[in-house]
Amino acid sequence: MQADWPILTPYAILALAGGLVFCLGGFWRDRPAGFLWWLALAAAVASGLAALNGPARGEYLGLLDAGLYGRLFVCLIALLTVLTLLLLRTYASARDLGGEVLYGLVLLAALGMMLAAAAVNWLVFFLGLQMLSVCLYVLISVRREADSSLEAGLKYFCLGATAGAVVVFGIAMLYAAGGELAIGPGLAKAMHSGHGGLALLGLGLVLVGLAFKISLAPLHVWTPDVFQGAPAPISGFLAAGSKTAAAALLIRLCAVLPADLWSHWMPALWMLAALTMVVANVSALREDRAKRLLAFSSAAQMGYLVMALVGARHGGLGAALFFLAVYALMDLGVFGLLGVLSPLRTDLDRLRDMRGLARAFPWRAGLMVLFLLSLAGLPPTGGFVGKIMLFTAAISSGHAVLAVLGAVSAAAAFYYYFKLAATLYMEAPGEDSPLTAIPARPSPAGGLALGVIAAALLELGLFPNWLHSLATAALGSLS
Amino acid sequence: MKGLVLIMLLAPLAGAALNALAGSRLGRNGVRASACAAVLIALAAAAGALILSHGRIQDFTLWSWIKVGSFQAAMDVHYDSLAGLMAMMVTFVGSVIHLYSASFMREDQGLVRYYVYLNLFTFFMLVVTLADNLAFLYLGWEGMGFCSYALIGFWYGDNEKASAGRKAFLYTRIGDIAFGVVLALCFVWFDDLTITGINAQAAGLSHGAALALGLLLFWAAAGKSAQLPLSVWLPDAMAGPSPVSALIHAATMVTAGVYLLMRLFPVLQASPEVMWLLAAVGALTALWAALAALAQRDIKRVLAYSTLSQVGYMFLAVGASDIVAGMFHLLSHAFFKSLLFLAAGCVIQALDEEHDIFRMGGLQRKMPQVGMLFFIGALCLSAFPLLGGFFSKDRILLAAFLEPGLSYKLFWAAGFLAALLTPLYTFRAYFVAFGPRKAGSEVKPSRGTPRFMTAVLWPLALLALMDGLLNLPMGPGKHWLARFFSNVPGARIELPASGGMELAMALVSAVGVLAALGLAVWLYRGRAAESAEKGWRQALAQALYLDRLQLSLLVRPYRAVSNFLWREVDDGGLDLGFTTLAQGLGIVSRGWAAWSGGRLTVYLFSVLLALAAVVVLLTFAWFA
Amino acid sequence: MVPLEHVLVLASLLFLVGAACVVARRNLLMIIIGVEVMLNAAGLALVGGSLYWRNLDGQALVVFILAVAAAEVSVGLALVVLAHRRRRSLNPDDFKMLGGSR
Amino acid sequence: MFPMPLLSLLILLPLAGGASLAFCARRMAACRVVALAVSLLELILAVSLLMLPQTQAAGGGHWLLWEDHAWLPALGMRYTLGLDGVSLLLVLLTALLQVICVLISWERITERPGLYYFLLLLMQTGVNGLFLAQDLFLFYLFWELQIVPMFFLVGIWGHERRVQASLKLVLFTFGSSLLLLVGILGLYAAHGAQSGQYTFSLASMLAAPPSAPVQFWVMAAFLVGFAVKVPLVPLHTWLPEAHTQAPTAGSVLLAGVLLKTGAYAVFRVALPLLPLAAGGATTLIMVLALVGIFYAAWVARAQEDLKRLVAYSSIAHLGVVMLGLGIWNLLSVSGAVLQMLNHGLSTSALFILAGMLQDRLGTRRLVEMGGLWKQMPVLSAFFLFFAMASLGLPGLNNFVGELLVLVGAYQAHSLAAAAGFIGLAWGVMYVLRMVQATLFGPDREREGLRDVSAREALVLGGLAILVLFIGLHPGPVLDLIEGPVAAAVGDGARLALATP
Repeated sequence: MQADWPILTPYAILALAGGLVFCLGGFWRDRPAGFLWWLALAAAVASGLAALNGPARGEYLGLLDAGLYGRLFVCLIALLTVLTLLLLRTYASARDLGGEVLYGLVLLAALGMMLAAAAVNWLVFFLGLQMLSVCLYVLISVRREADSSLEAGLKYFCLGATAGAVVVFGIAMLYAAGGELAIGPGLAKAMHSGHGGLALLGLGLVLVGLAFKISLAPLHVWTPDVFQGAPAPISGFLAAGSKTAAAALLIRLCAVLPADLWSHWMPALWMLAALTMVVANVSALREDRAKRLLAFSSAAQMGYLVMALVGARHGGLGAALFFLAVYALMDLGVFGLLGVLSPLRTDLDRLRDMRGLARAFPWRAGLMVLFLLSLAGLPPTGGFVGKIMLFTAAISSGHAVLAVLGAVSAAAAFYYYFKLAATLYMEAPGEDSPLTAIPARPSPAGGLALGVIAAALLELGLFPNWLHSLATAALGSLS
Repeated sequence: MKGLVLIMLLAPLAGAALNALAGSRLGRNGVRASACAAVLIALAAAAGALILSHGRIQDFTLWSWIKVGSFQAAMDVHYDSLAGLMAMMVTFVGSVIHLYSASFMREDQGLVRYYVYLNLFTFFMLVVTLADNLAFLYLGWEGMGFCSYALIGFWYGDNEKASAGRKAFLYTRIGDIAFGVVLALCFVWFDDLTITGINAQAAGLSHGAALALGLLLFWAAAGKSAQLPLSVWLPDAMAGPSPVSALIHAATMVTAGVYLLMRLFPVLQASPEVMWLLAAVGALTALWAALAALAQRDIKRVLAYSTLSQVGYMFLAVGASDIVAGMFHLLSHAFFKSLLFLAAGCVIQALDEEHDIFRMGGLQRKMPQVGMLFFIGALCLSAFPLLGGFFSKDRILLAAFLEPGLSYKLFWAAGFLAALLTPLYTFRAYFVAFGPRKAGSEVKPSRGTPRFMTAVLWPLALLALMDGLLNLPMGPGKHWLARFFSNVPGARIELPASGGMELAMALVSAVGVLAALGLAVWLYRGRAAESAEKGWRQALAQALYLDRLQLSLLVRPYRAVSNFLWREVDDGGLDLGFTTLAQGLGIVSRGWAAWSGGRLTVYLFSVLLALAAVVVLLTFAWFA
Repeated sequence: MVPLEHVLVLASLLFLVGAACVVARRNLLMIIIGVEVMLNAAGLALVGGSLYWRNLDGQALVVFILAVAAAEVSVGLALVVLAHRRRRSLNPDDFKMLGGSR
Repeated sequence: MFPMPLLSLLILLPLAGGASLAFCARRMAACRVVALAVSLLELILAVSLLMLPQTQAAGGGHWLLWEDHAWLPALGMRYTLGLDGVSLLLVLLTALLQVICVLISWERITERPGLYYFLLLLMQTGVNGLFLAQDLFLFYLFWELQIVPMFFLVGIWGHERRVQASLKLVLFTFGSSLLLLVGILGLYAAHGAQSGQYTFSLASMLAAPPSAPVQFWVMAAFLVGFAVKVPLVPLHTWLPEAHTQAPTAGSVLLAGVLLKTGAYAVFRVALPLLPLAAGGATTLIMVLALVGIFYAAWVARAQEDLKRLVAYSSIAHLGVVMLGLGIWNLLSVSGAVLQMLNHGLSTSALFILAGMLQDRLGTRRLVEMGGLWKQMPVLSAFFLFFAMASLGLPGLNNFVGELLVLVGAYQAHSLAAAAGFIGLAWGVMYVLRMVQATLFGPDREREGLRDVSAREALVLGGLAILVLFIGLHPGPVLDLIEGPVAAAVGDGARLALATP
């Protein structure tokens, strides 16, 4: 029992640091500028490292997964947090977003994500889920002076709370069916004790909750509004982090689900995948605001991911894991880039404001193109490899129809990705263009973050093997 | 021997290359000199080859060209008497015309271009003459087509002329398609592309195959030789400079079609239908063109139609399976027709680009030399007894007459009729242009004709007068040409006719010709004008509307379809289809995007919706 | 004792009532209240379950739910208050600055 | 096996060169010099590969070089490159056109030169990889990679409607390539399920083709994917737009290289891998090709825009190539491969000339041209020359290819062959119209038209020499490709039986 404590270190670090940031932010008025940021950064890095070389034990009190799978996600989320902090540094200080308490919220949100991702127990998952939601409500609406920010927060809150309630009710059903809050055993027990139907119902409710978090159609509707309203880096954090956490549980479920439950549950996934890929991609076609466009795109990406989950029994999960990591990176990257490119007053959003951007800021435009290529699933990026894996899984599990749907919708998606690229490179700025208001050079921290992300995407595009084998191993550690 | 042939081929090519690359630096005289030298060298080589070979067939490969698997298209030569004589003619006429052009084009800006094309043409024509492999022959065949295109449109500044060139290229190309098919078929059937090989295997051909090959060959030849129905391009081709018309559209290229038929005669022989068709088309063209020539006002068009009609005779000869006669007529025609064209060229240039004979007149006194030459040419063309054209045409008619079957008698009749018409249109042109006019109505040449131009024509004139000696029907040197052709497959030395009959035929045609000549004198001498073109005369002037017919039946529909396909199908059909698809998707996109249009209640509702949907779905999944 | 089915049915009804309240009522506060009702429905089901299975996991979760719900509501109310200050309205459909902008 | 990974070098050299442009991105002079140097180096490298002896290597076939490394073993994706005669031919063509493109962009490209030349070189990387890949996944990777640079080339440096054109290009090509992806993966899955070993390696897929129904569906996907790229009528509508709007170098690469990839893929992937479905496929290809020959030629005749006309002509030419592939015997396929090279030379030349005319006259409309010969004799002579080449005049390159294709066709389908021959006549119509509309006609007084510069003369002259060389002495090329073609057609013997 004593020896299990080290497993908690990553979480503990974040929790403590988060609390500390709040306290210091509240009471230590004359602290050196940026101190809390450094603190938060250090905490994020530390928790990541702790998870990296923490003990690889199975589970902690049947609550937390300390196996490879859990640690993989803890590290990933820690990485995302670090990147988000880097992206926020100048953005936040220039706009004075919520003092520096903001960083505390980021840390706590990250903690929530980690818990949700590594949970092997519904209780922990629920805790993590709510924690990240609450923190995100605040983070999204942190730009108090901006109506849009507040509105986004409000919307996210109303929907998030509802979805949370749905999840909880689903958990309750599962508990009622299986009599255990432990995820895997509970389901197994439910099947044995003949409450399969009830368990399935519970799973359905949970699925709805998760679908809301990772914005699968028809629950994707909120995504554009919230992403548009939230400050760009936060949108990135939201897109990357919370979806990663929710997807982590989804993948875990697919892995541990008993076969007969799976066969009944799978159609729902199939439906959601098909619906999401088509609706999200098509909705984005005529969108003329970058953030909304990317919001739709991030929804579509999740559709692809679920398509692979449908093929869970044919290496789909490994593909999904790989793609999830890539997705988190590229979405964080693209929104972070928007943040770095944003003038002080409002975020860079309208497509027509981006005309001629490539001429003014060739390097950042190049990065944007790289991210867009990755999102569109084109070489030489991780997005390409990831998407290939997803389609491979879907097809080798015999879901050709789904794959074709995906392919067609992805083909449509090329239009808006390349329309964005075309706006950057091929059009002349209008007279009301905000290009002049854009910071001439990216903040060092932001630049670093973007550089890291771009490098990672390229690396994963050219040498994906290590991550894929890691993902497979992680899945092996489950069940 | 091989060396000589190589020289013969390469000299003109070298000349062309030299002028193409460095022509602008050589200066006008340099260009003239090099070009003419090239052809003269070729002439010398041809003569040498003719002497050295003395009647022996020589085959050799110059260059292995294309080779894939068993498909072999080598550049190889089949040198027999036919080829030798043809090469001789080509190089000779070619040299004369090169020399003539040297002063004819004395003021033209495009001298370099002109000579490049002319040399190039000579090369290609020689290739056609000598080639053994069909692919190699095709090289020359198409090359000639290109040169003729370029030279007809030589004065490109005038769209009319350029279009004439285009038309010529197009029609010949339509013929060439058949040639290509022949090539492919020969490979598939004989696995051999050499003329010798094909001729050797021709006997074994099935009837259908022979028919197919024959028809295709006919089509190819008709394209180049402007026989019906592909004959409309030749009259327009007169847009080119006169020497060009003389070389390409009288002496050489136009007769290449016939030449090809002679080369592959055994294949034709294998199917009587084809022979019949050849004879028929030949006779028909001869008659049709002769009629058309009667009503032309443009001196060159008169000559052009006469060319058509004469080449028709050659077809008739081949159809009557007497290639000796065909070749005989080909040679004599080459001489007198190029003579006529060159003389006409002098006139036209002297009257600065005046083509209408009725705006000439009395030139015999103004430019006696030219008049003399033209007169000689006219006599030969109208087969004046004992002159060049007489014997050849006579033999053709005889051959046609001797062929069994009523139809051949008809062809003979047509040929004979055409023969009667020939003096009429020829001397119509001569008298109207050169004949005496009452004072005042005569035109004055605005510029003199260089002596050199007329001087180089005399050799031609002499040959035109003399070449009957090549193949006299009797007396010393009887059938020399025919014997010379003994090594050509399918060549008959003697026609199976009694001497008496031959004599009778000769007399008949001689009388006919003289009568027609007399008629011509009575009709046209001192004629200053012709009643306006309408009725039969217009019909004739329009060559029985053949051109117009093809224009409205083929050309206009083609253009219409082309425009339709672009505007309606490609732009308005396919492209529009894709665009509409995209727009439709765009509308759908608007609709779905409106779903997340900012209304919180809608969002909340869709949560409930999803909830319900998933629950229902799972319930089904569970109980089903 | 009461069979599990009854508890679950009751909970479900409660849940649906809450959901209806969230969806049907055009008022931010009512939405929050509806969410609360849904959460409590879940709590009810959990308690029923824990009684049925004779273990305390469910009830533990209920405790957590209460705690978390409190936090959530506090944040939510703060947002609503802020929003009301801005717009002088609690009608969710008055907040259409985002999305409606095309 | 060579100690030095020449093939990877072939692929990476342009990329590295392009990347190095980042240091001088804004200085035009430096950029173009670097680009020229790199592409010359690449050309030298490619030419030096001609010296290699033919050796049998892994995966059978007549491989000159072979590289093979594990890449993503879990999914059976390998980094496998193989060079045989056909690949080498196309790599050579690419390298040559690359040099030419740099030369013709020399003064035209003033804005964002670094980016421009980078994209050119990037494109070469993609295309080379495509021609060398012997692993289906790798093939697909490069297939996608090469389109991206073209999008920017057309979109940034193109003409008035460039944005629409580039978007259209992207949608058509990428859209179709996604179906291609589905096809590839289907093949992968089927082959894996059947042989128990999941791999993308072309060689092992050749060894064990899947069952007939699978082949049918996969072939359908492949055909859509490749037909758009070739392009086969009726999927061609993106091409004229792209050609017309692209900068000259863009058009040259598009016609000379990009379109080849489709035909190459049919030759290398679609037909050999799916012998059972190939029977029907070849018939379909044959028919579409013939339709294309006539249709494109016919539409080309009506064009009013010079580049558009050439674009349609290039569709017609590729129709001949596809006809050859559709016939699928030694002669026709050799002809088709040779024709890829020929089309790359003559059509590129025509596009270069069209570009020169546009730069000089400021218009592409035929009605505003005419009478150019007087002012620009040399350029006009070149124009006439290449026009005749694309007309298939014997002694020039296209003739050889067309002849082989059609003669081969006669061995299989005499009707198709006859149609093909007639198609040649259709070709005359638009070529002659083009020549007359541009060069001939009354001389319009235009100011300051200069004839070809030394650099342009170099480019055109070089192309002309090649055109003549291939026309008169195609031996070397034919020898180069005979081995692989024979091998492929040998595989095709099975499908030849399947043809109705």
